[in-house]
Amino acid sequence: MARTITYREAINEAIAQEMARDERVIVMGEDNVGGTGSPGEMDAWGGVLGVTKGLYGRFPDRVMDTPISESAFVGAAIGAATGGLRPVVELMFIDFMGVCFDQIFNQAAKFRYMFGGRAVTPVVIRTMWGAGLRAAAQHSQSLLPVFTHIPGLKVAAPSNPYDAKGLLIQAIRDDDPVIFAEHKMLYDTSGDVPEDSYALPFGEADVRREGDDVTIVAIGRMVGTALEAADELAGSGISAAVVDPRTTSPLDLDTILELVEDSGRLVVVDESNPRCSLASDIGAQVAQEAFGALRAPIQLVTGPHTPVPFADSLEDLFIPDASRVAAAVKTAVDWTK
Amino acid sequence: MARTITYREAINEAIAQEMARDERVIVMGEDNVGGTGSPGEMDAWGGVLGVTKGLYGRFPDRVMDTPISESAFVGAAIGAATGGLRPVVELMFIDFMGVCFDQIFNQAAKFRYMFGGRAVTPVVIRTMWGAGLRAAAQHSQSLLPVFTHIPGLKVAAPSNPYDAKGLLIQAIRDDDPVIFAEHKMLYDTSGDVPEDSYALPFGEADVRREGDDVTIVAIGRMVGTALEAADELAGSGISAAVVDPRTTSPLDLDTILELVEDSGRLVVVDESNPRCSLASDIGAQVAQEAFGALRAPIQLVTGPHTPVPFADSLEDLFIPDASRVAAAVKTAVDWTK
Amino acid sequence: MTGTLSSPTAQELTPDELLEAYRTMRTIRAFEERVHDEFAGGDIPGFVHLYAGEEASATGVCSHLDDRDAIASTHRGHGHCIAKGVEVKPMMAEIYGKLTGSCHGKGGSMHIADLSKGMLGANGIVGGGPPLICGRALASQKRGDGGVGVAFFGDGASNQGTTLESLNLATIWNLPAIFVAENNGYAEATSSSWSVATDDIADRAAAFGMPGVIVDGFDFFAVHEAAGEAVARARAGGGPTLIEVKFTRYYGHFEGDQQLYRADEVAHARENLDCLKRFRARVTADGQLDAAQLDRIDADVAALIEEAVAEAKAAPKPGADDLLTDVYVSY
Amino acid sequence: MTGTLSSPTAQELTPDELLEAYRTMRTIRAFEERVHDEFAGGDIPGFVHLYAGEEASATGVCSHLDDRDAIASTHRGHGHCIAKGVEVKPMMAEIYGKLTGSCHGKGGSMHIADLSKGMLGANGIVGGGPPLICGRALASQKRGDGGVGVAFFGDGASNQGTTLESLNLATIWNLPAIFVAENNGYAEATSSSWSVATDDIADRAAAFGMPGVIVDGFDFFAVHEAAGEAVARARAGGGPTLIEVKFTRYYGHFEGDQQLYRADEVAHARENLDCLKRFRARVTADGQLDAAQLDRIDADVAALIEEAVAEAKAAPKPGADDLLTDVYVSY
Ligand SMILES: Cc1ncc(C[n+]2csc(CCOP(=O)(O)OP(=O)(O)O)c2C)c(N)n1
Ligand SMILES: Cc1ncc(C[n+]2csc(CCOP(=O)(O)OP(=O)(O)O)c2C)c(N)n1
Ligand SMILES: [Mg+2]
Ligand SMILES: [Mg+2]
Repeated sequence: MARTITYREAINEAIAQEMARDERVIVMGEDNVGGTGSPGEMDAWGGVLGVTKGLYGRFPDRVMDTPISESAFVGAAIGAATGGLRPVVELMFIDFMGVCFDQIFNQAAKFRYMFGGRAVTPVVIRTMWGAGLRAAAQHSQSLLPVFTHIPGLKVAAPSNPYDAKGLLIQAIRDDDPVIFAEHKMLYDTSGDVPEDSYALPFGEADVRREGDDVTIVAIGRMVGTALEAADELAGSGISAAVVDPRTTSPLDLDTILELVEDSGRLVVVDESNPRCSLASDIGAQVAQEAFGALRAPIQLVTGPHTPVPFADSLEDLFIPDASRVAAAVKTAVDWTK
Repeated sequence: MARTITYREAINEAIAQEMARDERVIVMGEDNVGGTGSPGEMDAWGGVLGVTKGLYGRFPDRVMDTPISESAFVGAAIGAATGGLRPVVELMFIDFMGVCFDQIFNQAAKFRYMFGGRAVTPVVIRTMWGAGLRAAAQHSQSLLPVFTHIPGLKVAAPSNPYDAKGLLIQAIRDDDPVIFAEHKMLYDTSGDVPEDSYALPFGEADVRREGDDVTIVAIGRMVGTALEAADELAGSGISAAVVDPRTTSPLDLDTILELVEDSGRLVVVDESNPRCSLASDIGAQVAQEAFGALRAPIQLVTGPHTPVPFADSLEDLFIPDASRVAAAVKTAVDWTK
Repeated sequence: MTGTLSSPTAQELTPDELLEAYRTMRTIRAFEERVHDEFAGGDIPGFVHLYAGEEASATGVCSHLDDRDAIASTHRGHGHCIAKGVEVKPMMAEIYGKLTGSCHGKGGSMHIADLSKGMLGANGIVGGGPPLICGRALASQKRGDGGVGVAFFGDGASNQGTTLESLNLATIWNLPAIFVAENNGYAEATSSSWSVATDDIADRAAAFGMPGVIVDGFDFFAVHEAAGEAVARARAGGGPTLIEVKFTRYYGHFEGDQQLYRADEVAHARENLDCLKRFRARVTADGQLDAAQLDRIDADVAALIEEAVAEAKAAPKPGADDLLTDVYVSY
Repeated sequence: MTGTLSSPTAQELTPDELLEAYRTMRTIRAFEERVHDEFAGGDIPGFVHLYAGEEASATGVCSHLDDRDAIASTHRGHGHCIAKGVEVKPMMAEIYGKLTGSCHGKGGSMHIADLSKGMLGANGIVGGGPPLICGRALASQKRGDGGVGVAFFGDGASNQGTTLESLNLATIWNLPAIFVAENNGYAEATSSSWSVATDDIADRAAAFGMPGVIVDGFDFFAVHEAAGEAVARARAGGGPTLIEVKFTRYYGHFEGDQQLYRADEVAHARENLDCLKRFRARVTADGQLDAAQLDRIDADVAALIEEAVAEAKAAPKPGADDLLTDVYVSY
């Protein structure tokens, strides 16, 4: 149990274990093998950041490269899911959704409802999200709010290696379409991950830190940022709870509400752009459901209403950091009518 | 001034007046003429619901049919906008965004920022949104939250013929990319519309009804629903203000905050799906900025977290109606800690 | 390898198979004509696109398919449903938005589906089907069950990127997929002679490394033969085919369309080209079937449609309990 | 109308034009090699895709273009920028994320643009450019200014629906557009011989009703001639052309790529096929230019790049005031 691996390795292991367990699981994406048709080695890439590396060697018939035709191959994964396979398809960067969103939100997400409950579409769409890699406006977005908005999709956004493995195994076993959002800045982070296979249920938030004065809800990479802020705040005598919803759809609102009932203060940290974001989503639901408990204005900590800038100096300002989170907490704690 | 025309006519007139005023304005979309290459009449359709009918006759060189290639022709409109034209392009149903979203959100919306302020992209994307026409899951969505989420886009959603004309004229004159969202259930509604050309500024909410007890913010067709509810509520002695933001991006938050400062109660009515919606967006911003004034939980009145169903019996339950709005108002008014 | 097949005799059909094909085409025709009338009467809500005139395509193709095989359809999907074996009564109920419908009234005309029959749904998105069918073909390929996937799409859809990408994908994955471009001359009001930059849609096959063929879509036998070859090739691991089927739709783009964009080509087609008339003439002239057999089918079908409409009208609508179900398997 | 052009002599270039072409190619090469080194040194953030080896394409095409004309580029955009006249110093500063960059540091390598030069931007989305270029071509067509639009895209992008749709649109609108498929054999690690279902990308031209031509992308003169014909046809209202340019990229897909998927084809290309070497050999053998003239250009360019890097490194970064600007013209 005390084995430490990276987030990248945890994802790879989850896929490998599910492929070994269930031969209906197939993997496809641009260069998920890497090298198809090329004169050199196969498995030359294993995905653009090496996440699927090695799977081809173990499962050569079930790991496939694709052309750069996201509508066709994401759609094919969806079609294959209706036909009895359990595809894990990669949309390399979540930013590329715009060339294939129809297959995801009008097809996969709606089949079951449109067809009166008679479709099952167990597809997993792995995709890389988030800012921080100096990858600029078209390779750094969150876009999780867009997917979370769509009924029929589930959205998982693991914040650490343990969750990454357990949530991905659940995603592959799940009978509904799942957007599995991997934060690109977390791939090299490490943590304890059991070797055995395990699935983490969707819709169960993880209270990463207990605290009485304020409840911080944070998504993805922001969980680490919130924990950092909570440590800082402890120094000033402020006790902050940090909750990681782990899946944004379904959302474990109950856990959040319970904590807010006690703390009376909510800070939501979401690196997405602010409008119609997860921060506003969670904030508004709490303002509706736990208003009586609230003792201070809800604090929304998000990226600004701008594309993600390239320059490191700007990108670092774009992404919420621990000091912004701590400042928001202080605003809430210090607030008097 | 006492001339009454429909929402459809108001839109048509806005385009015609701008085309007459500015020869850089061009119109394109699937069957926006209708009949290209066909043996019968040209201008046989004027758009699927006749909105652009007659424009081809007046401006034959500037109204164009397109193939069913939304990425190519929406992208072409965007490219043409960077090249000095002012295209008004139609994405027939907003639900079709999934086959061309990249051109909208990664190209048009981001050019100015990515290029350091050196691009101007004056494109208008007209599109039809909303439920009610028994058009089922792929032709009835709102999706306004998705567009509102994206920095670099402006989003207008007129609720009546007067606003439709004035906002569309502004959209065409505006130097930024604008999503002009026409609610399909409003096309046949009528109202007073001046014959002369006029532009309504973006980001200025319209307080459609004054009221002290509660502030109802409603979008698009829901403005009418909210007004109906307010009438009903007046009968029970509850005085409700109704605000129409008219544009969701930019959003006139100041007007909303001012009203809430007085009323202490907010109900947001948005037919979109609930998660990361406009309702939650406005609700959360108010919970952050006007918390001190709030006397009751914010009430979010939205469609459910389901696709839009086909059967009239179900679709009528999907769409918020006046009684649901009134019930939400009563919840807020009756609330005690 | 683009060519035009004239009406073939090569592939012989048994009398039972001929009767079955005729029944399918007649059922589609009768279904669509009735829906047309009912729509005009104001009883059917929403957007309805009729397949009348195009029956030979769905029928000629699907007559080669069995339970292993899947099809994806379009907004004009009733014919594909019927040809793939979806039951007529639940279909009619679906169009009326009733609880007894194929989709419990949640889908309507544009989304009728029956996955148990390998019918992946009518589709409200032009070009929505071809990617999905690549996936069905892939699933069959991986399983090695010999199944094929068929994507029906229109001339308008042949300009949609999703369709074009799928052609390439199918070839490089060597999928058992068949792409049936139903060219009825129009996408809404726009002529395919204008919107498609080549003379024929089948010309695009070469650009994606697969055989392309053009068939007379009023001729069941022509479609049947071309589809037979394509299906056989696909089942044998020979990869995809593009079949362009040319014909005319008998009604407007959707119900309510005034059709100012076209002349009287429909009258001409109904009179001289109609697939049912031609089928009847040929099989009776050959002496393969006699007219009475066909008349009996006509009568059976008429009765079936009558019942279907009556039952659909009488059926209950879905209610409040149904609104929130069927979004997820579990949530 | 697909064919292969051998190195032409038909279109004569003046010595000044030749010097200009050489300077452009040399500038691109020197820029890319320096960026390669700087990236290895850890000074350049983000994703960087180098154009070295492909210089003859951007240069051969853009040598026909003027201020009326626009180009759209790809993630591998530095060469297109330089060939279309974007200044090297702001480009270098942009790659370093500096305030003095072409985009004030907001874009970076993947988004360098200069609309004042008709350079519509490098693009992080594969297939993002062709639709935009249809629009630029349309604007020129409507204005009647004789301008053309050129979309550069890779072999991988030739499978993207956005690209394929654009080919069709350009033909049916008869746009003055040129589509330059830069086939360097790979999309990331994936071979174009696998991912493109036809032998040549140019084969797709016929499927969209336009002429298609294949040129040796190491040969400036071949590209120049093919592009000249295409541009002349487009300016004259003759519609679009697809030009496939074949060559090898000298570096990895992006900086950091270990290139396990390929063999030593780069060494061979650098030695025997290189566009700069071939250009030099030809123009000096012909006696059109002498080596000293070219050497002077090499030296000038080296100095320019040196200065560009030094200035880029010394330049200030954008700061907090710049974060929220440039999202809208007004909001
Ligand atoms: C992506 C998308 N764009 C546009 C439409 C609107 N639309 C519905 S049917 C249709 C015409 C389709 O023409 P074609 O493919 O030839 O099929 P046909 O109607 O002739 O059977 C259009 C434009 C749509 N449903 N989806
Ligand atoms: C829509 C989209 N899909 C995938 C990618 C990731 N990606 C970036 S470059 C590239 C390969 C492009 O290959 P090609 O078009 O041949 O251009 P080359 O890199 O060879 O110049 C890929 C897959 C992307 N940026 N955008
Ligand atoms: Mg058609
Ligand atoms: Mg390439």
